[in-house]
Amino acid sequence: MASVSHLFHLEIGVRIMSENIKVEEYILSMENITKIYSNGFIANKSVNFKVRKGEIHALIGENGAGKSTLMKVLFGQEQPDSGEIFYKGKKTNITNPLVALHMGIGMVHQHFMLVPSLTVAENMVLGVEPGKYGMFSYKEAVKLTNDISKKYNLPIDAEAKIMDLPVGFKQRVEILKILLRGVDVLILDEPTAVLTPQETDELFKQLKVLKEKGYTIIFISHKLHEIKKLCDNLTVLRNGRVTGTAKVSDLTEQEISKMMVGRDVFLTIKKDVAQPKETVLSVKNLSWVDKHGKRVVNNLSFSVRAGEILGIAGVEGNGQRELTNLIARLEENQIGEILLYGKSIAKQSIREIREQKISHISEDRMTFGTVYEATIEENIISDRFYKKEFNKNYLMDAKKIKNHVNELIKEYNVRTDSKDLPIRTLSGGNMQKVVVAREFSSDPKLVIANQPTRGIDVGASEFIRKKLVTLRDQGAAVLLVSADLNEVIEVSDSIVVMCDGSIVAYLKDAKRVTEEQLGEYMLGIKKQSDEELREVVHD
Amino acid sequence: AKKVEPKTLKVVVVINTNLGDKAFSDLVWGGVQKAAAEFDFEIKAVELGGDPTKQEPTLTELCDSKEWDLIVAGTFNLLEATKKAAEKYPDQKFLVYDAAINYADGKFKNVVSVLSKQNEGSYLAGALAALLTKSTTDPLVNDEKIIGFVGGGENAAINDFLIGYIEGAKAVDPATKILFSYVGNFTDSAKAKELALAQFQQGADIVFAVASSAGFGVYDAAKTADKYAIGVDQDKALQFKAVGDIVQAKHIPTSVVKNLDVLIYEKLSQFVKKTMPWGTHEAVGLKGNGMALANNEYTKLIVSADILAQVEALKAKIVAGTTVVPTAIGLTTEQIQVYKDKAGQ
Amino acid sequence: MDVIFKSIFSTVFFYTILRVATPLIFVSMAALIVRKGGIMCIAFEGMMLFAALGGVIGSALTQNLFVGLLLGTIFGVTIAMIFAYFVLVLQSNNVLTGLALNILGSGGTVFLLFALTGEKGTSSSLRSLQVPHWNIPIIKDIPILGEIISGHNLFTYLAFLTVILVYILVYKTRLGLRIRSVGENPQAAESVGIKVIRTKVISLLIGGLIASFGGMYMSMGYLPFFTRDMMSGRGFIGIAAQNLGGGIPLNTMLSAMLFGSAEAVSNVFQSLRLPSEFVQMLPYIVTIVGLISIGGVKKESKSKIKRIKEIKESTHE
Amino acid sequence: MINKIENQFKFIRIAISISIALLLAFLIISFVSKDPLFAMYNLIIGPFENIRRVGNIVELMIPLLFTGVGVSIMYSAGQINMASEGAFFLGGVAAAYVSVTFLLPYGIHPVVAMIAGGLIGGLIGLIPAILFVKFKALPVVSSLMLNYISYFLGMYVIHYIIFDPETGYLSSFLYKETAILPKLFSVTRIHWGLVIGLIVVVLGYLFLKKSKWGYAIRMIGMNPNFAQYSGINVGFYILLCQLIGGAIAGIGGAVEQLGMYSRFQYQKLSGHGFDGVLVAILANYNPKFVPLAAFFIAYVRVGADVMARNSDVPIEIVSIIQAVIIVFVASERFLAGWKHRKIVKASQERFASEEA
Ligand SMILES: Nc1ncnc2c1ncn2[C@@H]1O[C@H](COP(=O)(O)OP(=O)(O)OP(=O)(O)O)[C@@H](O)[C@H]1O
Ligand SMILES: Nc1ncnc2c1ncn2[C@@H]1O[C@H](COP(=O)(O)OP(=O)(O)OP(=O)(O)O)[C@@H](O)[C@H]1O
Ligand SMILES: [Mg+2]
Ligand SMILES: [Mg+2]
Repeated sequence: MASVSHLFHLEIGVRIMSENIKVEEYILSMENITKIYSNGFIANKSVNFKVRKGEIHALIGENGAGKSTLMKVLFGQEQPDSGEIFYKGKKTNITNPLVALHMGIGMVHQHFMLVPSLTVAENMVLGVEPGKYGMFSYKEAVKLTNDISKKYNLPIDAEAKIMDLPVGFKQRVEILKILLRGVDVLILDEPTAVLTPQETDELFKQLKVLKEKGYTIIFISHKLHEIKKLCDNLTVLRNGRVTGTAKVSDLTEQEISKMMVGRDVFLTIKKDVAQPKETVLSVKNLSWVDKHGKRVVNNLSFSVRAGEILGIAGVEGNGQRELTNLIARLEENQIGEILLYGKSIAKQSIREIREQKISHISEDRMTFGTVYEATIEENIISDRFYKKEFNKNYLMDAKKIKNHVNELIKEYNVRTDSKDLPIRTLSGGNMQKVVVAREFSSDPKLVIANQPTRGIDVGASEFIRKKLVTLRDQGAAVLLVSADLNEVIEVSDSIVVMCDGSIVAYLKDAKRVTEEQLGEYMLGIKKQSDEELREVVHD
Repeated sequence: AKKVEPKTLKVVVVINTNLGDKAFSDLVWGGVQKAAAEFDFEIKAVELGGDPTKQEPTLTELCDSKEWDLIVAGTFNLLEATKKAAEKYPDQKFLVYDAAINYADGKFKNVVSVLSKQNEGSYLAGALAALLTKSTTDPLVNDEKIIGFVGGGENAAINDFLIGYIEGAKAVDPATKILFSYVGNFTDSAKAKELALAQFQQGADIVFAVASSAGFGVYDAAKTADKYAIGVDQDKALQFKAVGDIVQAKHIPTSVVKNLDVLIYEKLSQFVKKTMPWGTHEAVGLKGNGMALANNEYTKLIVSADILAQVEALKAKIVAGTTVVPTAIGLTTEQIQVYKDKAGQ
Repeated sequence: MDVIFKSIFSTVFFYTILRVATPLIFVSMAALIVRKGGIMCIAFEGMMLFAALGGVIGSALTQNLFVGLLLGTIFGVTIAMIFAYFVLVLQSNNVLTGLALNILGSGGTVFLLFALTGEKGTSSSLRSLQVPHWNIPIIKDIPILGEIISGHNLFTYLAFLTVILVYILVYKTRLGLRIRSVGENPQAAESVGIKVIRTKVISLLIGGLIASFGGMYMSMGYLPFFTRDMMSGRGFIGIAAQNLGGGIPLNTMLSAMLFGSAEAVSNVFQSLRLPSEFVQMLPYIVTIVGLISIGGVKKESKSKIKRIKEIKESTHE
Repeated sequence: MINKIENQFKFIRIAISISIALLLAFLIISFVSKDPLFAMYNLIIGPFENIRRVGNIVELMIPLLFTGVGVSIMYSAGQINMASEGAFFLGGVAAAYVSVTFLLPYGIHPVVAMIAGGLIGGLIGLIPAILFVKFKALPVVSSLMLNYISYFLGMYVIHYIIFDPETGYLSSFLYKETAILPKLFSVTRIHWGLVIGLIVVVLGYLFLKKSKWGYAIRMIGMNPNFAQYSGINVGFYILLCQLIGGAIAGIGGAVEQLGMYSRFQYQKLSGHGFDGVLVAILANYNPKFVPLAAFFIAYVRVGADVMARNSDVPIEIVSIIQAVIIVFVASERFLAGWKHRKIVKASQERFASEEA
């Protein structure tokens, strides 16, 4: 570790010498920022962070390293406990987001900051609404939206409600929203976590255009190839501290990830050829209609066997979530059949299904995966708290539960001071580890993993992917839904592609699939024949 | 508490509900105040806000403090607790108002009780109303024989008023119809107003308001609908006149006045003069002027002399004891229902 | 029985409904604005009581109607602001604060009345002023319609005007958009520089203002005086109407009127010789039945059910 | 370290809140009283001046133990259910009915009355939950309406079924002696309800905080989606805990009747259910703290009563003082800035020592 940071300081030194930098060259400079949350957690420790005008600067680090916090400080959403911010050479005091926006700093957050029941246009202009005398001119808002979306070539339906939009479009609204406000500095906190490769490419093109136009961009991502592709410089945070700043082109992905994690990470997963056994899950002619009457899941048939990982690739919002929710019984009223070990689940409760050793990692960590206010322990035991082994004389057996939970925390490497802290004090990655600890530790026979590594750093992702393979080797059937194509290809044994609620391709050997190939199916450019598709049902 | 030899007498009044109703509670307090001013003793009111949990502790504390020469406590609601305290503290003197105690067994030598027979006053009101609704000269009166009654919550005292009212009306004209409704509490004056308006709407010309402070809604309804209302406990017309609301006063031909203040005043004066007849109960109705029908300038303005004479005649019969007005106190719900059925709907 | 029918199918009855519903429309609109701001407030009872008292005291002491209205508004809004301060700034529990402020409204008004005027319980001896009634020109001469909608207290017309104003405020103004966004996703609003707490405070301020009118109607329109606890649960019923109306101004107003009708029917039904307790229950039962029927409808959208049927049929073929 | 600051802070915050509330009370009292110091003395010290007053505090506390625990359980599932008020009232009516009409031996009679109270209370608590689970009707609204219905229903029973015409006001017949809960100490009116209440506190605590059912209920309260996802039967548990909470409130109503009264004499809703909401929120929905919160509320009330009795301060001021004290004590972020600075300092020190 010491050697690495040494290397980086050297690197900075070299650059400073060679370029003979003047202070004014930095459009933005955060100096000695320390941020302590009200629970006493030190999220940023004397952080120095500088960005030049017109560059795309990557901010990277493990989950919980303090990236979002630093950016929130910059955007005025959190107040630093010490340190100073200089913007365009002047010392500033960013007391709230309005100040930041006025100065020309805009931020797209890690979690969407949109109001679901309002339309795109209304969301776009929120805070800077057009209209006279306090009135709000909706027409004007629509026009502004259309103008800006044309100007930046990011088409969007201005009158659609946010809640009806797929994530990719929500992301687009977020970016347009800050462009509309005429900012100079864009902070993008993990904007690509929910995008397809094609969408990501599209976004990058736009960002590069923006850069050319003179915008400064701060870009946060866990995907290193994206950093390589897009960014000029990078700053690495680890544990609330800056461990270095560098030119992106000077480093390989391997080096960057080592910088972040402090050790070597394997970006590919080693695994043996699958030995599929009996069918665990089979889905027959499954359809589902949402509350607007839209047929979101469209006549799906497939099966998953013990000892194999079936990947479902697809652009998010093409029915994957509904599919997994139907299998996990979080949605009801399906048409068609879902069979577990040959028995229909239509009449079974979620508990009955879980008792047949089915695990489910929901893509929506905040809504389904965790209870924000509850402790880590309470989050871990939610599927087993009632079992005999954890109860004694009408009460829960605190000691046994404590031991069990502490073991899992250790095994899954959840970083926390105590099992009794609320889970909200964990970073996103560690939260996901808690979810995974719960879902993987129940000796599952079927694992439904929906976006298990979304927004999670390389180290934790590697851990989760490996675990999936281990479970498979132990004889579990795994249904992996992911928008991360690299992940689908690396982890799965076979792959199904979903588009518009239907299965459009079944690729038996994942090893021989390329991302481009998947992309074509995902976007509906290509579709397999019915014969080919029938093979996904093994009966 | 410190125990200084009291120079003057000290009297405390326990009010089961709250002061400020401009009706029953204020009436009691008014009687006490008047006596205090005249005989120069110290007074204090303790309000229980209708919370029965407070009855016992309050009385016990007052007795225990040995500070008060006389505790004035009243209504049937407080009776049991008062009796308990009187038994436990035989040296403490009590004046009980508007409730009856049976002294036959020789107990309660430290208590005097007074009661005004509201049913008798109400009887006259019923009679007056029934006569007034038949009037052919009064422009505010229609030709149907319907009168109304709005009570607060349904309880014995309210029904005591109601029965007297029905009996009085029926006595002068059995064809009179009596509408009656209950607010459900004693505070919702707006609902009381609505109920009165509904009765006016159904043909009543005059509505008797027996609903404590909610009753003000009934008076206002009479003003709004340009009909009549009968006041309760105090002379409402004069009360309104005193604050300058003549229009309102003109819609209140009479009130069933409880002269409880007078009774209490008299008892207090006896107490000061040490002539209190301990261990006795006094129920005063029309005879002895414990109850009265207000006869003020507005009465004379609205009610014809003929009607007043008829009412006076009825009063004379009650005073003489030839007419006995039934009371709801002590009646079961079924027995009361019999009277209610007479109202005719 | 026919007397009852006659009463219910009379113009007076419909006139009555408007009169009874007026305070409920005010409170339900107040509840609506506050709900749009994402605040769950049950302190309207307290706000209305204070406003009712303020109006009476103000107009009695100065003999000026506008001073009365002003003071009433100030009183009511003050309670709303106390709620705002504790709930939004100090983050006290909202239910607890609401309950406490209602307790405060009940005793505090009596205390204040006593401290300021020496009266306790009722203000009938104060010469407070009343907002006038209004006979609408032309309309008042239209047979049935005129009898129903003309001749009401000005507050009643204001209540209906409030519905329109609230609609415009919520859906057509900048502030309304901000209130909605703050109520639905405060982080999103904050991220574009909207001051969340300030916006919520404004929504409470407006809610308090509207509720104050409801309160003042009670003591300066409906009745010409203040009495202890005179709201008698109208603040809560307004919240129920808001809930029934599902956050839509027009539906909310209709719900308030439904409740007003139930109340009016119950008043007339008192002449039936049912036990009075059952008749008095009626309005509350109507509200619950209303909540049930709205909930029943909400469960599945029609288009969805239809679509499922279609798909099932097509797969059978 | 941080925990220590948090606890310290909580203590200081409450102490300062109470001081501010009392200061405000003093200001208001000086406004109307000739001898405000004497009034304040009565308010604060008065309740402890003699055994009987301490007894009064405990007597007031007993019903709040029940409604406080009941509401804690109801609210833990995230249901803002105000039906504790109606449940308490009707629980009392049911107990009155059983006490008046049944002929049962000592010991069994009160138990049957309490069971009756519990059953009807449970039913009242359950109704808003059913309306919520089945029809999505907001519990806070339906339960408020239900309280009015409960009141009128209870008054109907008193008026038409167990009405005692002899008393001269609307009340039930005398409770049979076999049904009365005996007093615990002779000087005060503290009765066996205290013991029952404390048992309910302990059981409530174990149920809510230590049992699997309580765990399920709390998870539902914090995130129903999560609970459902984990296989917890959300609808069932919501119904269960509203039933139990209502039942406890109903038992409380029964205990209050049998312990404190000799006949049913409420003329309006007693307010114990709403007080239970205050108590539960102050206790942070933890039955463990319910006795403390109940004591606090009872103490303030008794103090105000003593003050109103002994001084020239009108009784209505109670409501002002109560409101002020309650909201201040419950204000989470009161002095939060101060706390934050303190925590920051501690963390910085820790940070510095780590650096070294
Ligand atoms: N409001 C808060 N209160 C207390 N601790 C917090 C709060 N927000 C964040 N933290 C903690 O601060 C640390 C840094 O969080 P931050 O969100 O900045 O991480 P990050 O680098 O963005 O991680 P990720 O890649 O998972 O988004 C985490 O350990 C987190 O648990
Ligand atoms: N501040 C409030 N005061 C009173 N009731 C409220 C408040 N906020 C929300 N509610 C009630 O809670 C219910 C659900 O609120 P929510 O905001 O979730 O509505 P929704 O899911 O958008 O439903 P809708 O379809 O009615 O818009 C609403 O019907 C509303 O009556
Ligand atoms: Mg982050
Ligand atoms: Mg007539």
